Amino acid sequence: MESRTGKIREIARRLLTEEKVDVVLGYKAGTVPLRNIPFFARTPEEVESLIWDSNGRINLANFLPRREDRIAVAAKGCDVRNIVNHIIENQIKREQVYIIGVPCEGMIDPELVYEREGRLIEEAAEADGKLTVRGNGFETVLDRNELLRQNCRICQHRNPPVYDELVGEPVPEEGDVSPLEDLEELLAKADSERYEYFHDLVKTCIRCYACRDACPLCYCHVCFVDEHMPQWLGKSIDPRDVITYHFLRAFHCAGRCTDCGACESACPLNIKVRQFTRLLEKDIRELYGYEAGLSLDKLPPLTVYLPDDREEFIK
Amino acid sequence: MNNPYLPYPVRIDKIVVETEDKNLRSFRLVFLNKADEEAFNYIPGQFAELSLAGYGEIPIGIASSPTEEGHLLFTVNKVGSVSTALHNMNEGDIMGVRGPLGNSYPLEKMEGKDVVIVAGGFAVTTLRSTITWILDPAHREKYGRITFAYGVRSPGMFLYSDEMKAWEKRDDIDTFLTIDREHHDWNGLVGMVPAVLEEAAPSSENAVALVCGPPIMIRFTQPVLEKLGFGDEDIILSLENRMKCGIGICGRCNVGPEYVCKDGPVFTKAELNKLPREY
Amino acid sequence: MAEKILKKSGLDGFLKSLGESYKVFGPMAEGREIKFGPIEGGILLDFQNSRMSPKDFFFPQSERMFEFVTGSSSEEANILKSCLTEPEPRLVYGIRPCDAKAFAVLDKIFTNDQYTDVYWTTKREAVVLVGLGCNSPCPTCFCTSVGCGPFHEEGLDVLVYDLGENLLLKSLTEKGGQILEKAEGLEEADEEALETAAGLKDRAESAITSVVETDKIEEREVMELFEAPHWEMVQERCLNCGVCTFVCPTCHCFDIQDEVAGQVGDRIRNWDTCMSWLFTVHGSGHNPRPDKTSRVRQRFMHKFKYIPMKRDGDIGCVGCGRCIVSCPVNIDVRDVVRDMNL
Amino acid sequence: MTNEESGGEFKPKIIAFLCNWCSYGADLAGVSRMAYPPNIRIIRIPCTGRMSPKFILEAFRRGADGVWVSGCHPGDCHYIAGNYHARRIFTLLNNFYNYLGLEPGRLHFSWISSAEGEKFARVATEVIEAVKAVGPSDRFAKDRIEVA
Repeated sequence: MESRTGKIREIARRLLTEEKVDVVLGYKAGTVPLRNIPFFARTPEEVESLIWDSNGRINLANFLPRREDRIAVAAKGCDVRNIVNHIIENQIKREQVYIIGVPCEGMIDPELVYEREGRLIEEAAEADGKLTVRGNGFETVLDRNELLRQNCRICQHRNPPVYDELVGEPVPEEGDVSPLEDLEELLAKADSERYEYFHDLVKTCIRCYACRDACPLCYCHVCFVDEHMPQWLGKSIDPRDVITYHFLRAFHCAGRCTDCGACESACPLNIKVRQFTRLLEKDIRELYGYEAGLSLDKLPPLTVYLPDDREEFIK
Repeated sequence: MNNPYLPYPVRIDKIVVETEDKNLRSFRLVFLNKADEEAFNYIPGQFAELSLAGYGEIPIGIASSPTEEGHLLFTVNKVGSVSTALHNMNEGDIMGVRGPLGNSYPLEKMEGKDVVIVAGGFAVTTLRSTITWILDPAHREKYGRITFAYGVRSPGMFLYSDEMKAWEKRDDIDTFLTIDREHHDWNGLVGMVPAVLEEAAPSSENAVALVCGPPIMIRFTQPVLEKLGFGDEDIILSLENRMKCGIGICGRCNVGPEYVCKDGPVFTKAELNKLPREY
Repeated sequence: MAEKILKKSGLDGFLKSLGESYKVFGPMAEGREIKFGPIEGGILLDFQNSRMSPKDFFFPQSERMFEFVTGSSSEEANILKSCLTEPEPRLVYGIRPCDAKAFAVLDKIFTNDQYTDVYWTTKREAVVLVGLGCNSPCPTCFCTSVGCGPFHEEGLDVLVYDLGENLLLKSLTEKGGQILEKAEGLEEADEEALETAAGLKDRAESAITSVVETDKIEEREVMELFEAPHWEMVQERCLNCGVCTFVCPTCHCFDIQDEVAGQVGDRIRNWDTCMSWLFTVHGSGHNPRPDKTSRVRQRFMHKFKYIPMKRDGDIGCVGCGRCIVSCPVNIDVRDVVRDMNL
Repeated sequence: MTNEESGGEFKPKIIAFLCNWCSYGADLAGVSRMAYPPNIRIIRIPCTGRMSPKFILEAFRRGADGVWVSGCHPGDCHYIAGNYHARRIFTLLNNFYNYLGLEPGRLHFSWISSAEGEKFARVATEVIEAVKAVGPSDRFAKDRIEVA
């Protein structure tokens, strides 16, 4: 981690000094434990604030659409996949963005840390795969690999698929994880149980739309939730409107989602909103053999078709 | 306890299609309950929330004058979902009115002064209210010269055209009606409101100017008023912003610390100079 | 003002006896969340701040304001009927002083010189708030900087000091006094208990190490603050997600929506957020707050400049730190205020 | 009160989104005197490629017991490829609805050209029977708002 920080700074400094880019986007240490800040470094002095640790949960690709400047991004595997998405979807030009690819070993889920400790953590420090957390009168050392977000645990693209420069050596990909882990069990249930499951899943939703706003895919000028003629859904916390929102949000991401987990990490109520998008991506993989953002040359599955696509459900 | 969100029920008494593009309609509303009518005490410059059950509310300036008893008049442009629904209503239908809301034109402070009234497009509504109020025999002598400049795109776009014609003929108000471009149906003034105003050159001595119109007109009218010698204290503008509650609570219409719905919509230019341009 | 001692072991009984006159609510664990719910099982005696503020007691996220029937079938069609009901008397135990102060701030907002928001006030007036002082504040707390504190009394009827074995109950209003008077099993607090309580308060206050200053914000003109360059830095990473506004105990902006199902319709008010593009957009498409900068600025200006200007200098923030904890990109209100006060 | 509770026969509400260039014209049931039950309300669309998942969701939200989308056979699209694109969206949507717990039998898709009046009548009957078998819909329907 420390060495990655050093290398990112070195690259950032060089890019800014040589005026290759106007700004370098990375992370800076946050003001609360286990959270860091998306940071835009514009001067060599500001570069000194850039860090790389296990708290880069916000997907930095989110900050790219509608930019005019030349930007370098210190991007982990999923961030790069979303940058690729943006390039394919014409949200940013390839030559406008300099990808500092960072092989990623997964990001920590603070909720897991809180679950373990059950008390307020006032400080956290990371070194050599260990996370030391301190609070009022206690100090615990935890194994960071046991604290990873679920999407990081099942991630199969830790290394950036596209980059201009790679920070350090690639990390080994997880070979034997099933991205469907828990989903198969869910899908084996009766439809009424699945219906209950998804309603329960979002019953604490407050419709803040942080999942949408943290998502790099959600860059529409006017989101369907804000449309009013016609208005597709009510604005209250009526469960039917809540599920409609999650349904359509996920569907808009179909074939584009990289399972970066930014939506879940941004949720103030820790709702597992990825359960919706994962199901769609499962189908996309199985039906169309596509995983988003792996190549600049492959078009997303919902923009193309094959004459003999499956259609056994169509009469 | 009085519920400030509860609209008074009213009946649509009369609907007039005002303009040739049919996008502006005037609605004459009559209260269902006499007590509500008595409670609805308004002053020109104020607005009300028009409430359509099932669609919502829209804040609209009151175009009638308190001197015209027995009804309220609102002229509504068809823009969003509520105004569209309103345009689809018929005479005799029931709807709601909540208000009066906001401050008003400073009619008392204006007493003893000349009044210059500058209007563009359909923003003339609350100014119609003001002029009607001032021209009322009970009030007319409290004010000096009245100059009224009103511009629209084309002759068919004037609101209240019968009244406008009547005002043109009166000698207690100097009326300048203008259209943007030459038109075969028009032999009056042609030109933008600021230019017409400059030409008319009303005196700024002991005078106030009420200005209401699209932002572009307001922008170009201000230098003309300045040139004529109007101070920022004497230029009075009416703002509009998206609103919901109308009573200074819901938080969306504020311009700096001032709520357009409650502290406004009428502000002097001097007041606005100190506020962000979030309108 | 009365100061009484209640044995901690007697708290359940005390609350149960209050249950005869009030529906009693208290802090409870619901998974990872802390929620104020009707007391049935055990309540939490010690807890950190809840993730969501308890403002929904008086200002539910979605609230039915009116109902109506549509069509032209009856005389009553399309005429709105208020859904305001006589609220049941409620008592909330364990409200934190910052949240109570937030209610006091909102009291001044939901009631202005001309209008009273009856949906807020009727519920608010029917509640007795028994607050629990904070012996160990969170690192994100900065209440002492914004006219509040871990044992702040504003907005509460009774303030409870957790002395360990015992609780010290201090009545702050007439309503609070009556409750302590009627309750059985309370003893008069002695000098020692009062001293311990004062010590707890001092210790808690000095444990709050985040300090922000707001004096210069007060002095400065609106436009000077509005045009300050630091907003650019804040907006750059802001997602405009509005989580801050949803968890905030003083954020109160709302939207009003009509919904119709068949022949029945409702006028609903929902929490809204100034971070949303839709919040201010005009029917014409013009938006007076068209970008992230203007929206994120609005939230801080509203709390730290506009509200104080309009409400006797009271800051519209109580320093609970919820937005700091929940912001996905760690926009720390303390840093923003420091920049405003530079 | 649902129809079932009232003792009457359940008459499902079915919304059919039919492509203007084929299935809409195939509805010759009246002309050719073929009978199918009158439970289907037709919405004409310019192409199945225009179908948004929002439309289908909206139909269910407004209380449709079933939804049927029908367009031109692959290869016959008036706009060359609208139905090819639609097919992928329908595949995902059909599955996704299923995953989220919509009962099987409520959502139907078909390709029917304007010459296939008979197929139209047959599929219409199939759809109605399938929806009838599932019963009145309540899972995604929104009636009066549920709030405080």
